[in-house]
Amino acid sequence: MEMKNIKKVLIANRGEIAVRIMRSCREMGIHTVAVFSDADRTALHVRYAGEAYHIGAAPSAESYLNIEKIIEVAKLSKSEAIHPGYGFLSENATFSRRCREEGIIFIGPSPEAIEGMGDKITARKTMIAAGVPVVPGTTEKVSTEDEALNIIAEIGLPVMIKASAGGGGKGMRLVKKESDIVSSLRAARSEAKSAFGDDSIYIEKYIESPHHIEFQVLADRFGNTVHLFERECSVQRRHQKVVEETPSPVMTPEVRKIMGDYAVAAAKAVNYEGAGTIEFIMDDNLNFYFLEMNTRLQVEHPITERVVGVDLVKEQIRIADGRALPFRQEDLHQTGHAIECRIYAEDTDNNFMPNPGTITHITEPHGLGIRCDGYVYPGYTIPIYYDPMISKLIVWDKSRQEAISRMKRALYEYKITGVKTSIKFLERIMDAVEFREGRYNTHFIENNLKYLLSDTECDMYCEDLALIATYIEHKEKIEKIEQTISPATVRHGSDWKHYGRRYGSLRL
Amino acid sequence: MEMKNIKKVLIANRGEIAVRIMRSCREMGIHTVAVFSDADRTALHVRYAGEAYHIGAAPSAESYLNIEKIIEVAKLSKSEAIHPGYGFLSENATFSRRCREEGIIFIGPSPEAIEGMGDKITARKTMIAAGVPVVPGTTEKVSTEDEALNIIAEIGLPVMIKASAGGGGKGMRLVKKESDIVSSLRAARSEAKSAFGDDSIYIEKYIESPHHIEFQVLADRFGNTVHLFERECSVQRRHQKVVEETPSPVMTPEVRKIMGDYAVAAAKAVNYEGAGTIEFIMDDNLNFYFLEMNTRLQVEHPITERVVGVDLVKEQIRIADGRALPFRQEDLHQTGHAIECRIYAEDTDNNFMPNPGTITHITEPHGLGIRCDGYVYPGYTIPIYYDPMISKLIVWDKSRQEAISRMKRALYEYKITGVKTSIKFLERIMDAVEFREGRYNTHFIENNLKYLLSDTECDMYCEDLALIATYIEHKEKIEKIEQTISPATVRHGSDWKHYGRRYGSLRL
Amino acid sequence: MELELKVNDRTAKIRELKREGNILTVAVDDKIFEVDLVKVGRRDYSVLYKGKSYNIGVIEGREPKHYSVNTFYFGYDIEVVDAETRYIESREQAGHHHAGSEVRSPMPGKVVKVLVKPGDAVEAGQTVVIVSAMKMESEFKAPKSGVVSEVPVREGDTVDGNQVMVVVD
Amino acid sequence: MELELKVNDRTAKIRELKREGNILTVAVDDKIFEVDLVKVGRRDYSVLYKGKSYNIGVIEGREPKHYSVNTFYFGYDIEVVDAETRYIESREQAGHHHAGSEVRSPMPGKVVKVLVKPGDAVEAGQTVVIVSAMKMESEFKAPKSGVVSEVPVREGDTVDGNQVMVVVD
Repeated sequence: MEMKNIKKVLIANRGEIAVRIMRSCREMGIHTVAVFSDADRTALHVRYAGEAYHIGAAPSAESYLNIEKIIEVAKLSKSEAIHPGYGFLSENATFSRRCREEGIIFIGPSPEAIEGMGDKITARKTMIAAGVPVVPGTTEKVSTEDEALNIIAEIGLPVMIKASAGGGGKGMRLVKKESDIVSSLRAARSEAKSAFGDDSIYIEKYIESPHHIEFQVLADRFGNTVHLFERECSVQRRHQKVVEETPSPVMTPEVRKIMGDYAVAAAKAVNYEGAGTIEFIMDDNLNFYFLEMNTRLQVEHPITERVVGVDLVKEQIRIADGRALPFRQEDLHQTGHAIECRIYAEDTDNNFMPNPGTITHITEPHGLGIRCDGYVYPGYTIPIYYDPMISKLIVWDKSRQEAISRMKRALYEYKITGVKTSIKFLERIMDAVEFREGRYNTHFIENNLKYLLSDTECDMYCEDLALIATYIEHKEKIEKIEQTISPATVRHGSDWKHYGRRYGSLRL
Repeated sequence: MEMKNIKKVLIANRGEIAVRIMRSCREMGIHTVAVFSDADRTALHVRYAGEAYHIGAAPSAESYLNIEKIIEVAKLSKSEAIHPGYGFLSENATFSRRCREEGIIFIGPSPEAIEGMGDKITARKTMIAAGVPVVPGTTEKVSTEDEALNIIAEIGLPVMIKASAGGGGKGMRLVKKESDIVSSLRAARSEAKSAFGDDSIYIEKYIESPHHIEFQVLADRFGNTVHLFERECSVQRRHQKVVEETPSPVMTPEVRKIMGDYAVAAAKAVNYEGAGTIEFIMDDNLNFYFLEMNTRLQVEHPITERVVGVDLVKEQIRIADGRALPFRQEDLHQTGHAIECRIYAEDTDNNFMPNPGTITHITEPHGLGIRCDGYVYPGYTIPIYYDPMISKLIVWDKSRQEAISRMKRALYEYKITGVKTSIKFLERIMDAVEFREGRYNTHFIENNLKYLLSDTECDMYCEDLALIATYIEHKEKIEKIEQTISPATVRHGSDWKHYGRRYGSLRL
Repeated sequence: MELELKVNDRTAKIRELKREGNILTVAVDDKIFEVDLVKVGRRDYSVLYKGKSYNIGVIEGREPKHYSVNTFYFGYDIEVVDAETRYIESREQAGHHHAGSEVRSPMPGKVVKVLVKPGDAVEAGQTVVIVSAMKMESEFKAPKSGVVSEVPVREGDTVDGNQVMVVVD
Repeated sequence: MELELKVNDRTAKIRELKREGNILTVAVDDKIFEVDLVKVGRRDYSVLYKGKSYNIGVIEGREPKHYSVNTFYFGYDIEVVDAETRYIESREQAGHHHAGSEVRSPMPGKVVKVLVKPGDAVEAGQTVVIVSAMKMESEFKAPKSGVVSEVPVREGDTVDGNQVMVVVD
């Protein structure tokens, strides 16, 4: 099925998502154009693409966020469309608008939809009008302290204070005690001011033991909107998702149906077009509230792809090409269970400090029910400027228990050397009782941190065998140096010095 | 779900299938035992297993076919069960019987079922008795030339002469012309004699433009037998399957239902237990005939796993553990389309000559809908003693056309250096009109060989850019040698000689 | 050849006694091991011992004669102890060396703030430099109280892993 | 540095004219290329030329100064032509060398049958040795008529790729 309008797509992104988008383009016979910063000349997305253009310096603001430069490259390369991926410019209304002005297809929603959902207060109002339940709290931006105090008195503690323009946990404060209200308010506003240049905030009822559950939606320009069921994203660390799964272990068919209908209503309320995600917060009694809409592809979209059997990137491109959705709500079903683990380059034992560096070796998991979406390769140096995510490991199996077993097997096979990764930590998550039993909420990692950071066991011989292997490695290295210095050479004093230098540095 | 009897499994095999079986064992919490020959100390199955034991010299007859040695290791390692994989001892009734005698669970059918299906003539008789259609031809072994001539006169040309004890194309002759009958008969018998020590043959009607279609079956010991639909295996070269897909592009729902019922009847006729495959031959009018039963797992089982959503190895183990099948026929459905390509270490441009050697680099395909079951890794030397198959690449997508596009994308990503492979050849198959349109039979490769062996195009700059990259590689290698010889050293004549030697061999 | 290897608090003497093909007899201190050991790939060893199959990755560390060694999920930092190492250690114990008073970057990153200059008095735990890597900023603190003697990095510099950023005397 | 490289029937002179970072100006015969070239991994080059992205793998061949070079699916055998190569070639042309009269194994395998011995007269196309690899037997034939001068392999030997098995003079 050839596209009518889209023959070449510029991918305004990097890392695994750029490669993932190019894979779907290649399958659709669409040409791909990569853009790259100074730090990314050797990145896989540059190598994978049909064309590649340099767009600026390493810091994102000077490259991947440079709207005009990207549009210039789109025109130069005669790309009909731009896919923004996630992050960077994906939820930037100005970018979507500039594309429209320049006659380039933006593979994503209209600037109006992005703006309508981008501002949290506007989004809340729209949802209330559309009949979608929202967390009790303010419907207007709060700009003064008095106002905030009144509202908190009204909805009652605990509350969450959030930056109106925010995202990613910046400018957020949880208030549990009366005495913390004023200091938290000030801290949130000052953080919001410095992060987003806007100190207006809003206040919401804080949900205890919350589940983060989101619904995937797809909408075409002919008014067809469907949802592709939920994703459970409650395994988080500092508001960063770590593990996601679908179906949610706490979901019931009845609640799923209701939430799905609300998700579709939420998308329709902003005339949404493309792929998007409605995030809900849910308590232990399955009461749920609209949290926000992400007007882009999510990192965790592959679990939905596997369980529903739909390639979300292909659907995004088809919708942008002006086609109608090829399925209706009643055609979509969930089959089996999928889990995603995000592999980060980080030192989990050292406060999860990011760990960029050069990949010396990588063995990726394979076999039935495994998908591994990454972008690093042996010899590649992960730059210090961008996200620490190396890859996403997705597994599928008939049941949740089998999927967990498969994920454990896949993590066991996954070996990355050169940088520290979260693989061991993720394996511990798969073993944690609360996770295995499917009764966890967003406090899971925090509550289980000690268990999750403890070492896995090896048998009594491991250490001695490690010493033996190291002995052999070192011994053969020394022997190799000795061979390099030929008998004819070693007679001279200068060569012994040379030998000494080489032995001292031992880098062959 | 823990197993009742099976806690540890010895895998009496090597290569990708040994690794694939161990993956399922690991997911089930079952310990694994590898066995290896002299040629396989560094093989992945040895590294992947929990335990590993040496069983003999490189030639299969002295290791992987050594029944008593393998049973000895099973007892030594306290393995409750043995999985034979495919090939080697998988269809050896003596091995199945010896396991039974020793109280070891053989993960496969009874010796009686293997024998019943192993002898082609017996199998034909059993099938006729069970009402399963067979290719018109002899029901008794033919031992004299006169007898053979009478039978050929009766069923009419063309006919196929086959060795009664045969397999893998040995002792087979197609006869189209009256004048070739006698010479073909003699050739087939003499080949059968030397290959199997038995010159009895049988004769069948030869089906023009045949399709090779097989049905996967699973049967437990409680009389439950189901089929998991068909696999189309008509892309063959010299009776070796190259590409398989499911569903078959020529199948109709009506014929599928009838053939599935026959497949179940065929398995029941020999009281079959475990996983097996009923092979049929089908003509362009969808007339079909039983060909033979493979009483083991097939190489191409993953396409069924993907489309039906069942892990066949796990089911084999559960059945062997004494459990009932967890599903009935009506629970099983085909979803979407799967294709498998077999990647061989062979020089397709040089008469498909096998190409063992050392893998210097490998990049495997990843992403949505891709499964890659292999066993080689960088630095691994593929031995000369065994099968040239490196891996199997399996893709899934909603429709056949999309699955073909995905396979093309995956083959594009798949890079193996160090040995020659069939990857390029497979990509040409995906582009061939007959394949794309789904109208091909077992003559496909033969009929399209010229097209399939032709080169893919590169643009006008490729050659010059290849020269430039080689120039840089060689230049930097020379510069590296020059650096190694320090200024203090190069003053001496002996070192120039040394330099000359090293430059001459250029192996840094 | 005998080597002394240090892992955590243990220092072990390793010596090869015999080698026939892959079969290696090795003494680790006073314990004798007969293992089937073979190098597979560039950094991996496959070891069979008492029937069990072990995969051991031996990777050169960032400093010479240091190895990062992995068996399954268990990782060891192993150091070769030789004359040079002993010399450095003895110097360190004698107080001739900076070790312990240096602030090093644990990972590559970009220096976003340097809060001290040579000559400044600092207290143990005081933040002296801030490094940004992968969108996260990390603060690095003085390991002891004293006076800053060297600051070999400047704001805006990119640093490698294990690079000295501040020295406190 | 100028190098002569041979690909198929073409011999091209390559010379670097300028290099600034990854940006390389190179003359291939009389054609000038400005490419963005960078080595990624151990054997792979990423080349950007006129906006297009090329991946080129340069792998050392089985003989020195021979490279096996891949761009997408297209493979080239490239040879460095230098004084030594020219010398060998001139010797070959003068008939001093065995090339063309050797039977070499194209792949590793096991010699299952040697059908000739030194001194035997053979005809072009006559099978002289049979090698088995991966369950398949391949027959190798005399490249020309003549007399067998050397048979450096025996039945049961394993041979490497490109190993001389029979020489016909």
